[in-house]
Amino acid sequence: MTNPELDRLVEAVARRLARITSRRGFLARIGVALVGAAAFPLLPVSRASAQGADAPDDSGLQGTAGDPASCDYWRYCSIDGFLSACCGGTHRSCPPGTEMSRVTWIGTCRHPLDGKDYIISYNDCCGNSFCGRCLCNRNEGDRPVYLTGKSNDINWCMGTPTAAYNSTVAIVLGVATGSS
Amino acid sequence: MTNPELDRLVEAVARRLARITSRRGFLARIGVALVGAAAFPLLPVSRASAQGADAPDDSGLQGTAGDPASCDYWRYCSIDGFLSACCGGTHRSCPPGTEMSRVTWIGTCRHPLDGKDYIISYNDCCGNSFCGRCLCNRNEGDRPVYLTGKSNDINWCMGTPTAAYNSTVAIVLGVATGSS
Amino acid sequence: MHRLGALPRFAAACVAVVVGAGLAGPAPAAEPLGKVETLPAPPGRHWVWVSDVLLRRAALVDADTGRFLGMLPGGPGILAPLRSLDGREIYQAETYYARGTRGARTDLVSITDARSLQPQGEVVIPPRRSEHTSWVAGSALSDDGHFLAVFNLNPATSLSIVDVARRRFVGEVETPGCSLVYAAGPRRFFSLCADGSALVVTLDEDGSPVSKLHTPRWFDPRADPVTEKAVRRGDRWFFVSFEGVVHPVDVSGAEVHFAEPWPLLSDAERKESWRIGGMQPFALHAPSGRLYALMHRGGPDTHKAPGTEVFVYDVDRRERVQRFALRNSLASFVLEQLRMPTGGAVDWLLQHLLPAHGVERIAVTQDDAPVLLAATAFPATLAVYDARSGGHLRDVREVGVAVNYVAAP
Amino acid sequence: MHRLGALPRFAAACVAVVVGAGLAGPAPAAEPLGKVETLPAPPGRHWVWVSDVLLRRAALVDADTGRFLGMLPGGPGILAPLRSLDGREIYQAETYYARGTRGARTDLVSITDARSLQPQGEVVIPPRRSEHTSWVAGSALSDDGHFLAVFNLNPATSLSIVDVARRRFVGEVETPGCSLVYAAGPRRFFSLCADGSALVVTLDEDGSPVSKLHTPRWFDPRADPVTEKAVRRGDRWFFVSFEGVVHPVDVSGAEVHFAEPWPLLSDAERKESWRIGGMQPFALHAPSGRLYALMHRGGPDTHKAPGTEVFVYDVDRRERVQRFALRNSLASFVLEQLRMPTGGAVDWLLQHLLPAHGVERIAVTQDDAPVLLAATAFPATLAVYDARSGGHLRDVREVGVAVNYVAAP
Repeated sequence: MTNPELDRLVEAVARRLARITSRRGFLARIGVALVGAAAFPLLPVSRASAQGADAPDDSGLQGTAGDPASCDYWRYCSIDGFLSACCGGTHRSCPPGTEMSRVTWIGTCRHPLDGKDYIISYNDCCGNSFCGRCLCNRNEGDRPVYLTGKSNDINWCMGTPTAAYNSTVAIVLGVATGSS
Repeated sequence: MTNPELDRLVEAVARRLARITSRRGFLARIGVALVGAAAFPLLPVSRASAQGADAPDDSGLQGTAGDPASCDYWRYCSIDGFLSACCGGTHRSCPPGTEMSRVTWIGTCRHPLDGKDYIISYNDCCGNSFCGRCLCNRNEGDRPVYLTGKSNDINWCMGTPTAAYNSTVAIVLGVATGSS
Repeated sequence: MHRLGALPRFAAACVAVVVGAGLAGPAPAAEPLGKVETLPAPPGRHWVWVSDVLLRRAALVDADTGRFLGMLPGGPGILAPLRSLDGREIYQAETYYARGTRGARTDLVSITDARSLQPQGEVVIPPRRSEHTSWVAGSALSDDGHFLAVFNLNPATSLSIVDVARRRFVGEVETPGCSLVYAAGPRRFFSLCADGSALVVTLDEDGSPVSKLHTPRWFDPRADPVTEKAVRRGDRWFFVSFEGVVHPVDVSGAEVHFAEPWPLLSDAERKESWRIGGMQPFALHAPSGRLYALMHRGGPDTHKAPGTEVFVYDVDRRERVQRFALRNSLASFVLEQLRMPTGGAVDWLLQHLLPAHGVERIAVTQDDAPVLLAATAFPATLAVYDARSGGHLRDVREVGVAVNYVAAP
Repeated sequence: MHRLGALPRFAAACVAVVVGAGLAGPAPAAEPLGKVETLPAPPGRHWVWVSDVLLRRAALVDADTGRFLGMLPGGPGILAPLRSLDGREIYQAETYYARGTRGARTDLVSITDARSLQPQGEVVIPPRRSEHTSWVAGSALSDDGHFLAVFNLNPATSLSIVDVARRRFVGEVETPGCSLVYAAGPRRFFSLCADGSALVVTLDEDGSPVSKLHTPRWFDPRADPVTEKAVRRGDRWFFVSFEGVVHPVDVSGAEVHFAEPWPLLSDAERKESWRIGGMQPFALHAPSGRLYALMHRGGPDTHKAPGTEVFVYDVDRRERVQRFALRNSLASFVLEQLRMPTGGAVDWLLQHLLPAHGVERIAVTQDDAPVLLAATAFPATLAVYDARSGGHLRDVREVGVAVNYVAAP
């Protein structure tokens, strides 16, 4: 291969094809969308105490770790779905025309600056239509469907008037004391 | 570009990408499927006389012009849709689980061997689901929607219990005398 | 009631989650749960609809930022949202089957709140609305904003009239031999007829037809038919023929008037085989009278081929004032996958190496700093251009799967 | 009745068409109009279901020719057809909303004639069936063929029991803490429980539960959970853990029995980080007792990664008897677009140049000359291998858009 640009293009197209074949790719999105899944590994939050705890200040965060429209955003450590922030909502509110699910799973993410572990509620935004943007899939701790609360294969749009999945938010419930 | 194989691959992938962007590509298929269209240019069949005329013998045809699963098949000169022959049906019967539309448009195709012009009825197979295979689009003579019978933009699955489009057949009605 | 009935299950769910997490009870949230966004009013000047036939939704996109503002869901077929005159509601004709592709078919006009994008109501209409690939002129809102007309093809042609203010189906107006629907006055529509005339339907205050009149033939449907993909400037519609001749239709008066046709293409350009093409090949910026036309080089029967350039015309002076090339949308798509900026070496390489892939649909905003939207179905792309300079501003990422319609209301 | 109501419109249509064509009347056909195919019986041994989540249908494909035989439509979510014991009917759980993604939700079990693929009836069930990406074990047919069980998750877990012979919904059986459903006898099912046990539900002749018994814990859900993607050979189910340990479950007796677990991977293979992975990673050929397992090299949490090789085991001897590499499905897809044959220079180049893309789903037919199906969602590919030699036989062209399930009934 003696043409770097060409190599790069081939690799590019190949990567593009590979990407859409990956779990992060579009049809993965559809798959995800169809199951409206969110990955919520069971974490030691038994000593959680959220009373009075506020969400941390992200203003000091550098780069994508502070960007709610990026999969690298610190709150998304256990998410699997489209980012509401890319779909007309924010990282803690659902897009217009959807409804936030009440059934959810809870993860714990460490804030890059204050080093505390925060209890994150990943709620799906339900109804309307697939968002299809900004699929974010951090799949650690995924377990089989019969370990319901740990399975990102499951559509968590339950109890809402429709189980159609749109996107997912990441809401700070409080601080997980002692879990660090 | 000094690497022929690589060039070929690039061209290949590019063509592949180009293809799926063309009207013959997948999403064109979806588009077609959604409109269940069939291209039926208005042809001079006013002197049509089908009495006693049988479908011609294809046994002598060479290559794809004699293959009902190929877009090159002689009967498909004015078709736009998925070939029923690729979907569980044949060039003159619909796939299982569908229903043949009664509303249709009529084209005239010349048989490669006997040189006669045959009146072809392009009926859509309706219901079930998109076939999505063997899109065949020969777009000559397409006209705007208000020239209804000449427009391949229109979903011809009408009058059937469902307007969902599956595929299209090409049935010989008879010989178009004098139209050659 | 589904919602209410579900509440006990929420409780069960919380318990399940809590038990699973070993909590004694859900922690009170530092941030509120259940918040859903609403859109600001009035709508932004560069908010555009981008409909997707596979995702079955029309996305509301801010062309200035490329961000999604929300989505309007729909069923299979044409998804072409129409905004009420006061901007508070969105109307859309939709089709559903009780069992996906089988069972009872329901056609309806949905009414959606423009700020919450939550359904406000629906009006059921006869289950025969037309499906056609351009998605243009399938429905229209009367200029007084009271009546929505939906084109039916079955294959008998008619219009379903909906009183959107009173949320009721008024009735069906037969339009034998005439198709599609264009608004043409406070309570007036017209359809295009196979004989080259138009059928003008006028409604009374209740939405019932008071007159159905054929205009004289104003184009030759055999020699050079006009495409149905027309654009409007105030009281004037502009239809363009396959051969690129503009046919202005004036709907200001009691009678529809047809102004002098004029050509888009010079003999020299015809010799170069320039031709109009696309599924939404025209856009018009009313304030400036600029008509944008998708052009490509091709022979007869290429009237749907994607455009590689945009020719810009002044419809008052009836002459071309500008032309600019469009980016290769396929290259733009690959570039997006590369997460690379436009203008770089790889961009240049892609633009030149990949087969030229034109644009199928354009639309233009109506403000003083208009942007031109250029869309392709697949790969699904939406490019934003400065409508005055023709300069490329941005590509909207992850715009969808199969963009079948773009509108700049 | 819709059909009858439509007849006058057919007439109108014919007239319209005829007038349009300038005919005095439609010419009598040299070939019959309206013919629709039916499938031969019994079903071919290599007929397989390939479900597509975007096209919302399960295609019936002849793996020997790559030809489509027909399609079974469905709504959003899991499309996993089940064939009746006599092969005459097909059952499938489906979900629909009255308005696409909103309105009244209807879950049902559809009954389809296996030869005409025309709907024969439906049984409405509670609107809570589970959606999960693997589409495995979401529903099961009892071994006597009388009862279909559909797994509900909402998030309370239960089974909806349908008497498919009498076309009626029997009732809902709660399965607290236990999920999914596997057939385990004439009128017996079991579900997997979060504590590592199974819940065995036995029905009476009317389909009502006569017993709901928890088995002892037979695996450790914390240390090494079994995947829910199990395969069956007669009275024996084979579950495989994340770490590749086989847990046989014997359902022949009055009580479910758990045989000795055995490992799929040697220490050497573990050192090479070989691991099971995929959405349907296992297939079992009952007559020969061959277990096919999708394998890849990867770390923890890669239990869903596509497989690059198939390891073949003899479940009686509990040892691997074969292993073979799978073709790069991405390369196969590009090759299809090139319309080029396998085995050529370009094929070789693609296979080696494009990033290795494994297989997500496998299935094997149950005849004496079995074929192994290997599918990927996107690009949508279906490869057919000789299940005995591992040799690649063919790729099925244009198999779909997003293949989310493959079954060889």
